[in-house]
Amino acid sequence: MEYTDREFMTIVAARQIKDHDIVFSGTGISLLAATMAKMYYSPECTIFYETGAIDPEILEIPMSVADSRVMYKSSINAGLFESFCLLQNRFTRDRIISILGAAQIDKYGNLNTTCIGDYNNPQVRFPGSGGSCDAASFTRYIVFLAQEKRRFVRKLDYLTSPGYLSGGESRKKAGYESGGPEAVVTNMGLFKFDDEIKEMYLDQFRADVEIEDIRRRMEFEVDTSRAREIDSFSEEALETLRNEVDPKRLILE
Amino acid sequence: MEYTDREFMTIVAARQIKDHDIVFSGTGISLLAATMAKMYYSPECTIFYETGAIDPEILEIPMSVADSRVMYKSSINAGLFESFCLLQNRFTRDRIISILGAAQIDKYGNLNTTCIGDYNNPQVRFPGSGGSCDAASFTRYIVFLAQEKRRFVRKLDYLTSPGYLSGGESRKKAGYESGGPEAVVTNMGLFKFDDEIKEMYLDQFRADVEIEDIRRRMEFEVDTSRAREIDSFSEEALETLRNEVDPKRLILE
Amino acid sequence: MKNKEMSLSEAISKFVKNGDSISLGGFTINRNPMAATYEIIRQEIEGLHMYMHSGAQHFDLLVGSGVVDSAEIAYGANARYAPTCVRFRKAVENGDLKVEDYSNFHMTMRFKGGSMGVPFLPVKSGMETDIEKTWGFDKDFRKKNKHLTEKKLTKIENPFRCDEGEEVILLPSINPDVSIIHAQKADLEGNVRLEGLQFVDVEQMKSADKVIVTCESLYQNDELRLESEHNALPSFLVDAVIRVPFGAHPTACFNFYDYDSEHLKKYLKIAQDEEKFEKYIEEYVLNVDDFNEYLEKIGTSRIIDLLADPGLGYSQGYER
Amino acid sequence: MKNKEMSLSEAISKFVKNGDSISLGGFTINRNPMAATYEIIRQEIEGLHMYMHSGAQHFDLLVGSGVVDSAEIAYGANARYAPTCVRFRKAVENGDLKVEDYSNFHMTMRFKGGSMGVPFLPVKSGMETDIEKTWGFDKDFRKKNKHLTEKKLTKIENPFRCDEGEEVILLPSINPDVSIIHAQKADLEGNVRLEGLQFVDVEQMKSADKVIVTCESLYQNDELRLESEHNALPSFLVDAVIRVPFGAHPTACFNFYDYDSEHLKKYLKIAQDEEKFEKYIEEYVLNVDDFNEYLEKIGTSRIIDLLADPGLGYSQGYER
Repeated sequence: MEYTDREFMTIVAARQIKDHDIVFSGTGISLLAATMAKMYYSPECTIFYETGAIDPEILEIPMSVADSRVMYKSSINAGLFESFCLLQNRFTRDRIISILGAAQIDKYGNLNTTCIGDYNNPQVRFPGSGGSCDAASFTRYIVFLAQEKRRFVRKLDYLTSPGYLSGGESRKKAGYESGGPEAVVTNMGLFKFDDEIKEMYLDQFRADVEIEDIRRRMEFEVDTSRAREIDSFSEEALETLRNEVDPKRLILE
Repeated sequence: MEYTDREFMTIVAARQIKDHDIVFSGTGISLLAATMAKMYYSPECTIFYETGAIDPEILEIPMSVADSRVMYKSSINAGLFESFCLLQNRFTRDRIISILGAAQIDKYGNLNTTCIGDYNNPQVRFPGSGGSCDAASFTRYIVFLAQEKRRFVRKLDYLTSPGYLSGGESRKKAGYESGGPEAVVTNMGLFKFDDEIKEMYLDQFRADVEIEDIRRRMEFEVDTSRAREIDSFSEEALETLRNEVDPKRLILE
Repeated sequence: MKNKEMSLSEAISKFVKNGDSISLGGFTINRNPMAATYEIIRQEIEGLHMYMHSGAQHFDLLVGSGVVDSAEIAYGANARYAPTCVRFRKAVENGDLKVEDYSNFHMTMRFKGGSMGVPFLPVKSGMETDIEKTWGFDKDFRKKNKHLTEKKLTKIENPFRCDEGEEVILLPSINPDVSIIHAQKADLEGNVRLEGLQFVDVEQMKSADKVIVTCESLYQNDELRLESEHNALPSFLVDAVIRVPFGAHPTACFNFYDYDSEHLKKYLKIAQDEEKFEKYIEEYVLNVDDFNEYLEKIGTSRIIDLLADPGLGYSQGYER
Repeated sequence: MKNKEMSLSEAISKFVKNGDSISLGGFTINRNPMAATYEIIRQEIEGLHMYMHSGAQHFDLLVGSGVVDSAEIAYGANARYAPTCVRFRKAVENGDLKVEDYSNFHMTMRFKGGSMGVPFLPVKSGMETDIEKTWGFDKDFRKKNKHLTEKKLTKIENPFRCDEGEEVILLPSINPDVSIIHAQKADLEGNVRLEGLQFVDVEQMKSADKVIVTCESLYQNDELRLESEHNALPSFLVDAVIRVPFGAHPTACFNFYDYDSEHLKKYLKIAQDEEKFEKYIEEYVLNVDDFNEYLEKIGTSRIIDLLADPGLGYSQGYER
């Protein structure tokens, strides 16, 4: 079965979503994964966009979390204030799982979406946090990145969104009452985080890649002792993604 | 021309309202005065209820700030949060004038609407602040009371709503950036506050009462050197109040 | 989609426990969740801690029936129908109810803070008043009551204008165990639409652990998903929806019916007398099986008088 | 009733001054007040300090045109139509634009705080991140810029749980000199109705000194006073209303039209090249007299393609 990296990543992430999860969706591939979860794996999940749209009927894939397509037949069309307050709310935050992208990640799942180089004189400027820092602060989250050495770095150029900070209890000590990174999805595999030391480890890898190859594409050391081949997915899942989720390949390309 | 105390007080208070004032209206006689101002003296004023209704078309006198009659054809039907934030908002607070009732007042215009006796073991319990403390904290305000010694007291049993606190600059020092008592309307006259020392003085008195009689009905000393007879009001004004504002005398009685 | 419809008696027994903290929607003469109030009394729930901004009919009945032990409030009156709520006044004067006073803005901000998930919100009203300085609950009581914070409130300097010594009050947020509101419209999933003024209902719902919504119309289809910018909160926050037409009587429900002036005036007299109050509770609450039986007592002709004129939202010209 | 209708050029020249702080409504591809953006560029206003949550087309054009000197932002991208806004990226990389970063929640709370009249609001996101620790504006710059507070933000212990050492961030509130939003509906008095998502528009308006509203439909009667629980703010907060149909193009306006994918894709390419960008600004902004002339350049057939399907709110099936 042939599939692209994006297709693979979308499906792997979508499978992390459970029925009754409330999914906080970012832009791009995150939108695809959330939509795929809802349309195929977990139809009872609720998709939630930071712009304030909750649980809409998605007839066409939205290009942004502010696309008018997220406003049709939603449970509520609110705004950013209401949406982020729900993330922070003590009765809802634990029910929410976010899907985020990043330019850089470190071994504790901290994310950079702001810049490369010095913040006040950057070589490359990225968009900035958007809602990423907030989702990472309050909820469990899944991250998407290409498996590249410049992305899996020892030290972030800028820490935009808090993962487990410096590991262990440091996230809790900083004042975060819940949440944290749960999974990292790349084109080559799936990483999770150790319950104790809160460091990233390789959980699953694509059948057609070498673990050594994954390690070479990371600046920091990663535990691979628990790694196993990733579960395959069905032709039906792939067809749903291609024919129903994004038939015009607006985000898949 | 014959009129009741309530009619007198309503009209005196209503005359304090200017066109383009935003009037924050409490319950009871305050509702009457605000409606009278809008229907007769200052049709360009905007009435604003703490429940969140702003500038409705009033076809029948509302019995409470939560009466459905304040929701018809308003500029907005919001809630208490929006309403009090408008009182506190730095661009709007100076445009607002509130009309409040009270059980007790002291010479600095501080109000008690909470209790008589010890707070934790009161002889008489009143409703409490409602929005009175907030309106008094943020905006200029007019107070209604009957001219009685037990109401004009040396020391409040409970300071619910801040006037000029202990006079002079004390209100400003406590952190209030604007507002304060502007007028006190009783069945016998109209009091204002000295610009410097912020103490209440008698500004106008009813033609048919003696100043001495007013003084006897107050526990504290009051400056009456600036007092003059109150401006008379027209038959037309009285008729508007009786025939249009509250034709069924729902609040006038 | 989870169907959240249940009977009122099931909702109350499932979500309101002895000793809970509770908050009820509405404001003085409008949209008090009265059917739910009667059901709480009927189920003989006790020891509640109540959070109230402007409490009126529902608050007075609960206090009068001994359901409430302690309350944090801003106001206890019902406009012309109770200059001070009578059973509330007597309970405070007798020492039967422990209260602590805030302002309406304070209570609103405390629900807002709870709904936002922050421990406190700042406010610039009430500095140097007795609302700041005088507590209703002492330190001992606060320690024993799980619904209370150590301090009633506190004050800090504005850290962004240190030189000026500007002080602001910080108010501790509220998260009620359960909030109950009466809405015009809801659907089986828990989408809720309020018409007219919202009062503090939305904040009360969003700050609560459990949310019960009684409503005039309960949609069986997805009508409320159209123009959903007018909905009050996401359906996943709601735990129970119950269709209870006239469920706010004798208070009003904008677009549906007016307040029942005659009933409120009658109640004001009855409430002055302990015995008469108890008879009232027996007649209208304890000796009826449910809210339909209550409405039978109110009678058809009164119900028809109160019906709102479409477009106006209230009953124009009716004798108040 | 004050009639607040005026022309767009009058509103901009009256309420937007050199050196002002400004905030524009909308979010990425939706409801950017583009007609107002073009008018600001056309009037050669300069030295603006901009407050932005998720800025996109309007933000990128203002930055690219040199209108903005400094900005406090959360995000500068336009979904698939600009992974990072191009002129924004280049301006930061070249040192032409000074920026300071917050998160979207932070910026939202800062507008909220400004609208509430409090000096700060607390938040529990971003502790120990570079958003907390790394400032874009140093102390000297802050002193000279009247729109900035002394500190970017600060942190305090939760005073209601002293024993636990729980820390929260305090964010300084924002009060822009002027906020501009594009709404679906308004009336001559300044009543405003937003359809679909509100983004941060309401907070941006309520926190501002002056408020300009462009809209698709401008009612000459009191239509918007019915069901006014759906209005965005009291009319007395609004200073100018202007009917500008398609005034958000090339971004979308729910219930009226979709975003113009082709135009946004074209712009993404153009923005990469300084010269091409300048030509774009000349062609679409400087060399047209007003927004109607701009729409002529877009052309009838595109306009028709974008028209929203009633009930859906967007243009179903159109080639994006």
